[in-house]
Amino acid sequence: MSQVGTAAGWEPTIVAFCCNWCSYAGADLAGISRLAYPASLRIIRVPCSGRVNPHFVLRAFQRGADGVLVAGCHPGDCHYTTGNYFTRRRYLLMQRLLEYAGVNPGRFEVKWISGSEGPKFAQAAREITARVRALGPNREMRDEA
Amino acid sequence: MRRIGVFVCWCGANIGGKVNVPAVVEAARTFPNVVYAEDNKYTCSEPGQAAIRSKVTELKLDRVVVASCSPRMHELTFQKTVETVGVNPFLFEMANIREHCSWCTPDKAAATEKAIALVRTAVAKAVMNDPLQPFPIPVTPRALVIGGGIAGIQAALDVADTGIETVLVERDPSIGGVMAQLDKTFPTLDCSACILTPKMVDLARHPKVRLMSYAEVEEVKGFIGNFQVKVRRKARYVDLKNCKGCGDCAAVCPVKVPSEYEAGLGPRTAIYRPFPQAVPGAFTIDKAERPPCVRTCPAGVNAQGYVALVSQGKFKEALAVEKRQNPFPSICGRVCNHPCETECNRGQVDVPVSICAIKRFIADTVYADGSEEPVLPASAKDERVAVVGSGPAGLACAHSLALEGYPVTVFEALPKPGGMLRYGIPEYRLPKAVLDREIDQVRQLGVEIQTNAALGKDFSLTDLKARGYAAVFIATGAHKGQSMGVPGEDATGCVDGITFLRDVGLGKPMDLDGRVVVVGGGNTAVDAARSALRLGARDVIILYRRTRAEMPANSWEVDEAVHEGVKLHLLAAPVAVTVRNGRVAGLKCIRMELGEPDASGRRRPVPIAGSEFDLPAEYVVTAVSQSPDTGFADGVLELRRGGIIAANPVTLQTSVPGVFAGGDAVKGPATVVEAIADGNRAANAIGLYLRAEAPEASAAALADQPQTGKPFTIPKDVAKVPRAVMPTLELSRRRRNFTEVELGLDAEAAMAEAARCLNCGICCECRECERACEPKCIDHSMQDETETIEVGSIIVATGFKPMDPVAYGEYGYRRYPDVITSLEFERMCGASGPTSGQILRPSTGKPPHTVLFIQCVGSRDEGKRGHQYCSKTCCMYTAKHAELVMDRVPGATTYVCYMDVRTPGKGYEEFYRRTSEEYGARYIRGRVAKVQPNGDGLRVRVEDTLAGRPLDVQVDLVVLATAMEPQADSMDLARVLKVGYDADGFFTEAHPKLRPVETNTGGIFLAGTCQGPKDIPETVAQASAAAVKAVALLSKDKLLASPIVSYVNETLCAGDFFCQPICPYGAIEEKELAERIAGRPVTRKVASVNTGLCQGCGACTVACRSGAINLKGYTNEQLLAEVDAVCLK
Amino acid sequence: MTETVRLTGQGLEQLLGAAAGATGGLVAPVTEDGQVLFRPVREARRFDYINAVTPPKDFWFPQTERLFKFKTVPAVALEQAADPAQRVVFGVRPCDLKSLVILDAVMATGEFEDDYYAQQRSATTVIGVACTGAGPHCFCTAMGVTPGDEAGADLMLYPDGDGFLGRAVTGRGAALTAAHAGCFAAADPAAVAAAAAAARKLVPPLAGRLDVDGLRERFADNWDSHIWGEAAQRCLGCGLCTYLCPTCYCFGVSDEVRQGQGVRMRCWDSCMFSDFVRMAGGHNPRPGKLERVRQRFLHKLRYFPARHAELACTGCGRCVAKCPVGVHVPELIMLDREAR
Amino acid sequence: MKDNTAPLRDKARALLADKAACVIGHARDRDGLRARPHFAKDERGVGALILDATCHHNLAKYLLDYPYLEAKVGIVLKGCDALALERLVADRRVDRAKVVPIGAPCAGMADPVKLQALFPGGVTAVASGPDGFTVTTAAGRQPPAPRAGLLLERCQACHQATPPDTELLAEPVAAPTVGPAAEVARISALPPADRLSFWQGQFSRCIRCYACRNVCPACSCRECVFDQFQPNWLGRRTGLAQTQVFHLTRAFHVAGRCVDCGECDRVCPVGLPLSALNRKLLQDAGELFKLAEPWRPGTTEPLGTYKLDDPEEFM
Repeated sequence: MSQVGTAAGWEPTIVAFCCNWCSYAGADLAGISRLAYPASLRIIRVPCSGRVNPHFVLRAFQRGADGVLVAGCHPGDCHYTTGNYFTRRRYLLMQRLLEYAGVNPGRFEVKWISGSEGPKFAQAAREITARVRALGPNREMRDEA
Repeated sequence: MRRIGVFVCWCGANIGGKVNVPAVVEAARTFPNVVYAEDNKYTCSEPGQAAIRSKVTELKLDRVVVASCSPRMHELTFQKTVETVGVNPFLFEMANIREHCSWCTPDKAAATEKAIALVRTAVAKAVMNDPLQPFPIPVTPRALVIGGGIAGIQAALDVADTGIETVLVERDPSIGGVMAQLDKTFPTLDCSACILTPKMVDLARHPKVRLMSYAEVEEVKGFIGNFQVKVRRKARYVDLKNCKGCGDCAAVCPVKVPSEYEAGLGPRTAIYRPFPQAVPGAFTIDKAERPPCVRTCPAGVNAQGYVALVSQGKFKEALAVEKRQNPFPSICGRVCNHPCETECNRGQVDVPVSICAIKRFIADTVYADGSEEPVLPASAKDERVAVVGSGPAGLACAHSLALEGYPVTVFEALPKPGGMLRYGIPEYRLPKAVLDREIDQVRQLGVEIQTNAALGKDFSLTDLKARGYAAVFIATGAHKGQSMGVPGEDATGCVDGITFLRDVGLGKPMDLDGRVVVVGGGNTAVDAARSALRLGARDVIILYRRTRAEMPANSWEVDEAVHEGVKLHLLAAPVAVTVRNGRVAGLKCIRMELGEPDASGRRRPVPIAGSEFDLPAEYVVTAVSQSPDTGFADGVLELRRGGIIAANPVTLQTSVPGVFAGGDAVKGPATVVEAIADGNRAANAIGLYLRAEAPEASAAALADQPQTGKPFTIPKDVAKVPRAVMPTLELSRRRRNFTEVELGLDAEAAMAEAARCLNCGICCECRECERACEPKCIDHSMQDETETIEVGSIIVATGFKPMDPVAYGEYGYRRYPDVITSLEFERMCGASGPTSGQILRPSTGKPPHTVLFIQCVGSRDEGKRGHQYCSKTCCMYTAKHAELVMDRVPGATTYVCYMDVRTPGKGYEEFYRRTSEEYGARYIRGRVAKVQPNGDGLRVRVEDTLAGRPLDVQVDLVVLATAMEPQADSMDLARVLKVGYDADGFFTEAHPKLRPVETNTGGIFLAGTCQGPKDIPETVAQASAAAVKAVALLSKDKLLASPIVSYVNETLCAGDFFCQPICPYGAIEEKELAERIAGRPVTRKVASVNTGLCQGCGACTVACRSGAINLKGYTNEQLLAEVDAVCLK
Repeated sequence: MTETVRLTGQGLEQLLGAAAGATGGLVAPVTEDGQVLFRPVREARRFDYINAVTPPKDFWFPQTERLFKFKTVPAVALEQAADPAQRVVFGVRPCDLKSLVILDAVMATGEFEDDYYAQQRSATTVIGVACTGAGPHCFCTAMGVTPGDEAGADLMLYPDGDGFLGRAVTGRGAALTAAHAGCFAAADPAAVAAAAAAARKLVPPLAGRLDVDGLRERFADNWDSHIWGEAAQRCLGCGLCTYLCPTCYCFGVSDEVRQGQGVRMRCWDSCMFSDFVRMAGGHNPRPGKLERVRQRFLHKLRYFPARHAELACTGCGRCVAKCPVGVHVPELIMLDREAR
Repeated sequence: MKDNTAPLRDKARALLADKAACVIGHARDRDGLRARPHFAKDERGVGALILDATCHHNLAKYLLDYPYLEAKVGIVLKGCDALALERLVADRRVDRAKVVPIGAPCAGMADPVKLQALFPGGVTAVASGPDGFTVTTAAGRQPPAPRAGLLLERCQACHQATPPDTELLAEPVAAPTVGPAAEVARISALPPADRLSFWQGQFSRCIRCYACRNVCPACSCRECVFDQFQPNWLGRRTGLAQTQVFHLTRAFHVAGRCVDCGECDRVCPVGLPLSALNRKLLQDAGELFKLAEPWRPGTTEPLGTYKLDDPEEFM
């Protein structure tokens, strides 16, 4: 379990959109289980990963997020039955479009994390943070205004 | 400007230990729109809530942000708090700085920084929050309980007792569940049935309960208070109302399968009642999908049915079953190519059942003893039908029509009826006497057979019409032998196989002296060859251009031919008939080799250049192919290539209305059973035609019925039994005569052979039950029915299943008969069980002296084979089992191998103490490593971890305390219900402590072991709790629904309805909007949200490019504000 | 240093190099992906171009201009943007030079002086370069501008063989020549005048096809003409013409506030956008394409001249070249002619 | 395309005689080279209609200007334009019953820039065939010009030469496909850093005039998100990140819905290769979700449905 100190220079900002029923609960469980992960990952609660408009992802990058995670229930487990299947399609395309536009695909991720997968949530948080930290600050889409 | 108050919680040290709370408060004060911030030790406590209330009032706060734990924990708490002081609950916002911050961030500075960011984000969202009002939805005052185990029974009774209508859906024929299978219950050792069955009866009699047994929930639509549940009521085939439960039906049922209720330890019949106290008490017929033998038979003859009856010695009943689809069992029992045997599932165990031999046995036996019960034709009808051709197709058709009461005349061109049966199949395979007997039976039904009457020669189709025949069935067969197309075929001594066999059949005197070469590889060739041998040929050779494997003839016929001395000359083809003085002198042949596969999938024979050779012969029989002789068609009937008659494949009607055709005349050369199938089909079609049914209706009536019912799985532990051998005539007695070669099975052999049947269809549809049932409440044609019921609440009580311990190979379950599961043991203890309550070793049927119980089989196992969880009940029931052994088998020794003994329950520890201390059960702490047979018993190796040494224990019986598992299809049901389930497949409760019987889906509650392993008292308590929850919901007229729903900005909505297919609830509807454009009234379509259906997922919002559809509580504005705030460094 | 100068090719490079090295830097036409654009550059080379795809307007009237920053917490406080640094814009053609005269008339003359614009203007030294050829879409002379006009330039250059003849038109221009005296040689004023006169004689072909007799009078009484409908039905309603127009100056002011930190800025707007004059509450005085197209062209050819005595079109031809559906000033002039 | 002017005028006359409100087609622009959209409402208007290889405008979106019309509207549609009509119909923005689609089989359009370079004096008609272009000028018919020299770039990857479901003015023609558009493959093959700088270089030229959006038949919102102030999805501020978000969002909004008519490329005043974004999404949607590319009528919108076994390549 690695915890990166905040003193060690630049830390990325990761925005995580978590669906209320699975991934947000998974993040709660990670906390309840006292699983440490980098503090630079911050969660925005949405009812369903299907609520996450790709524009929100672009907005996060534009506002200087260095990485974005969209987390939802496992396919087949959506509280709303099918929301995450649409999420999957949207972000399969989005990921490729970002890459095509020159945004490093490592900055963006979709994960299926259930309410019982606290360790998986913590692991996902550590992984994306480590990856984005290695990529450095988002210079691809940051709005310098 | 907003007036936001921020309250940051220490949560004691939970937050305060990692987050610098005062720093967060300080930062919050600098956020725009924040007019006040403070910290509290425990914001959720009454003083904390009081602080919020007083500050809201004092400072006129219009929004409140609490930074504390997860909103999943306390959002509702604080929403209620602010509501009491006049702030709309949806103007409250929460920052999760505990689960998402202090608990997962060891570094204090980082945690503080993150907490500030999370509070900033919550404030940013709160700024954009709008007040929302829950809206009322009506409630259907009816509850549904899924599952009729003790949990479902208790829940249903509790709900119904409040006067609310309750529907209980149970998928098995009876309610009762696993508890009904138990003998005694711990720790009181009271009889399970004694406490359960009264409740079952109460339920059945309760005026407010509707019991839907043998039914399953297929689909759930709607939402809390308003569910529409589609229930499939499986066909019971027994009228529930009229069945008296007398059991006469089961007494005559010939099919035995393992009883589920007896955990496989005993059999039950296909028509059954799971146990005597079952509720409802009616019987049920268990049908699987059509068995492969029936499915494969072209005529759909119910092979399983007559085989099952033979196994019971019911021969005449078997014959009746046989004759439903096939009027010629003694013929088919001799000459059928029996594809049923090829498909027979028994072939996957050892060898297929000898169905054809059994069929012949039935007919021969019953005909011989004259016990056949005559079938009476239906009342006579007026329309006369002509059948042209008296082969199997024509006679089968005539037989069926005659049974329906139609006067039928059969026209036969040849001197005697039977067609190819008579003139194509030699006597040694099908004695003419056998043939005549079954043709006579057709005659006895009133069918007139006119012989020497050939269509096209002696009469025409027009004549038939003129003579008043309302319909005609043409089944003239394929009697034209094809020539080989080589020079010299017209020489004397060269004849085609059809003609040859016909001459044999007509009894023309023939003396074949010399060598006969039969060209071809089909059944005609083999029949000709074997006949030739019998006619005195010195030498008979079958010349075939491919290899033995490609020969289309029945392989057993080829075997017999070779056995009798016929020689096979393979991979050679004739090039010319050598003619000397106008007589055959031999064949000029060429050798072949196999090339690429052709259209038939067989490898194409290719001549080898220069390999010609001469084959001297006195006779040549060409049996290469045959075709229908349809010269009579005369341009009136449409023909296809090869002269076959064009007929609709379903109705068999030809191009002339009222004229039908079938058999070889339509199919080309095919089998007897296919011809019979066509005859039956034609009779059906003609009946429909004569009753002037619409063509579509008749097509539907005639089409092959789709396969329904549950699939059959071959049991794993079927013992191998050799197949019956058909006795045959000694070889020496086959020369120069046509005596029948196959001699038939005797009754003992036939019954033994019939007992090999696996009963793949379960119910064999012999319909003995129908005959036995006095109130006539059995209906084999019953269909599943679906019904949609409207309920306001659903209680899920689908229970568990015991784990199959076969994965634990070291315990030897299924390999050693004396290793059984705890549920099997439970049945063994039951007074009404398979051993009448005696504890016996399955291998010997004698009481065991030493019994060893292995606990935690599949439970508390981190490996792939089992479950991590504790199944909670096994420690106690194992103690109970040990006591039962020692009570019932005097002097018996018991061992219990355990990991820990867990006894948390009232009286549990005392019970365990008694078992170990008073009864003296020997508890060994350790996992069993191996169970091995040793001498008469089993040797169990276990490490005694307390003593620190391995032990070998010699025992007579091993009982495995298997884990409780969710039902195999629990996840499917979860998806139907849209409730969550955990990694093991148990349904998840809304909150493990505070909402243990609710699910995350409003209106759906959980009871019993579908939520997790638990014992009976706990299950019953949970069931009552779920009932109260349901009643609390259903006793309201209206519910307040969450205002978190989508809404449409109609100005923006372009009406493309991309949102519509995204919505899983069908909540997006079309609405016509009237507007004035340039003074002109116009309308346009916009989306409109049905708030009763919308569940607030918001997936629609993303489909809308212009953002016209938005989600209250999670608007685009709110989420963009959150993104902006959370990204701020 | 005299008012008239000669500049060799080498001298130009020296001059531009120096400008590029200064704080505000140098803006000059460059080719990117085949498109001629004014861009801040580190070095500039002379090359042949008729004109840039986009006007240099962005450098004195930026598409997005941050006016000032502000805070709302704990109390409202403003922070003015720093004054713009001195910079040189090189290679501006006479039509775009004329646009400065027009923009100045609106924003830097008389009662309402726009500080932000004025600051940008005074910080910018504009080096004009006379045309040596006309593109198929140019029609400046029809709008009263010639390819040799110097109005709007600080320093005007006329191509002369390898180098240029030039004249410092304004004090800023004179200051430039003075500051970089080493780059320039003195030139005979007569030679410069002759070069200017020669450049002024060039007539773009499209201008020759336009009948502009009585243009202002004609456009003063064609409000009800069917020509507006003709043109408007093709219009896509995009802002291409206004954003490419060197003289269009409409803008909107908005704030971006995040967490109490705000920026006030003004951004170009376009009268061709349907929401341009939409008011709070939804009323739109120019609801259709017809009204918007009419507004745009009447503004260029009638309202602006009425107030400022100048046509608000310099004939740069960008709208002619780029409007995907052929709605532009010459089109309207021709439509009007035909309608009479 | 053949010069179909004469049959078009006949058809237009017939339609107007049959009380059609208007026939939307093309006329020769005043520069004597290009065509421009033209709305024929009377005999004079019919006389100005032309239909040849200069008529590259996709007119379908003009149908949005006729939303509540009682009468029918005739409209000239090439293959790609006909898909645009289907797009608008599928988006329920145009009532197909009100439209009389006049189909113009098209063997490729002439590039006006190349045309101007070859015939600065203007043209009267340009016909295209499988072998090349036949240009007629005031001086008469010119010798045939080879295809490669004049063909509009977007027509090189033509996927729909003959307009489906229209009344054809001429015999169907084969698509003149030279090969698939190479731009997407070229950009995809760039190293990531170069890809970023490529797109940033392109986007830096964007002036946000929204011509690409306004011409796009898949962009038919009543009010575009980029024009909305509440919520402030983007705002009117310019800047590289803003422009990136604009173009990527727009590309995503037409993801898999694009009919690949290439009009965005044509109208862009600063030459952005916008269709390379849309084509990329079409290709990806096609590959990931196994769809026909480009969008075809009757197919489900790729983001409006799902399959249980959709790939999960990075989840």
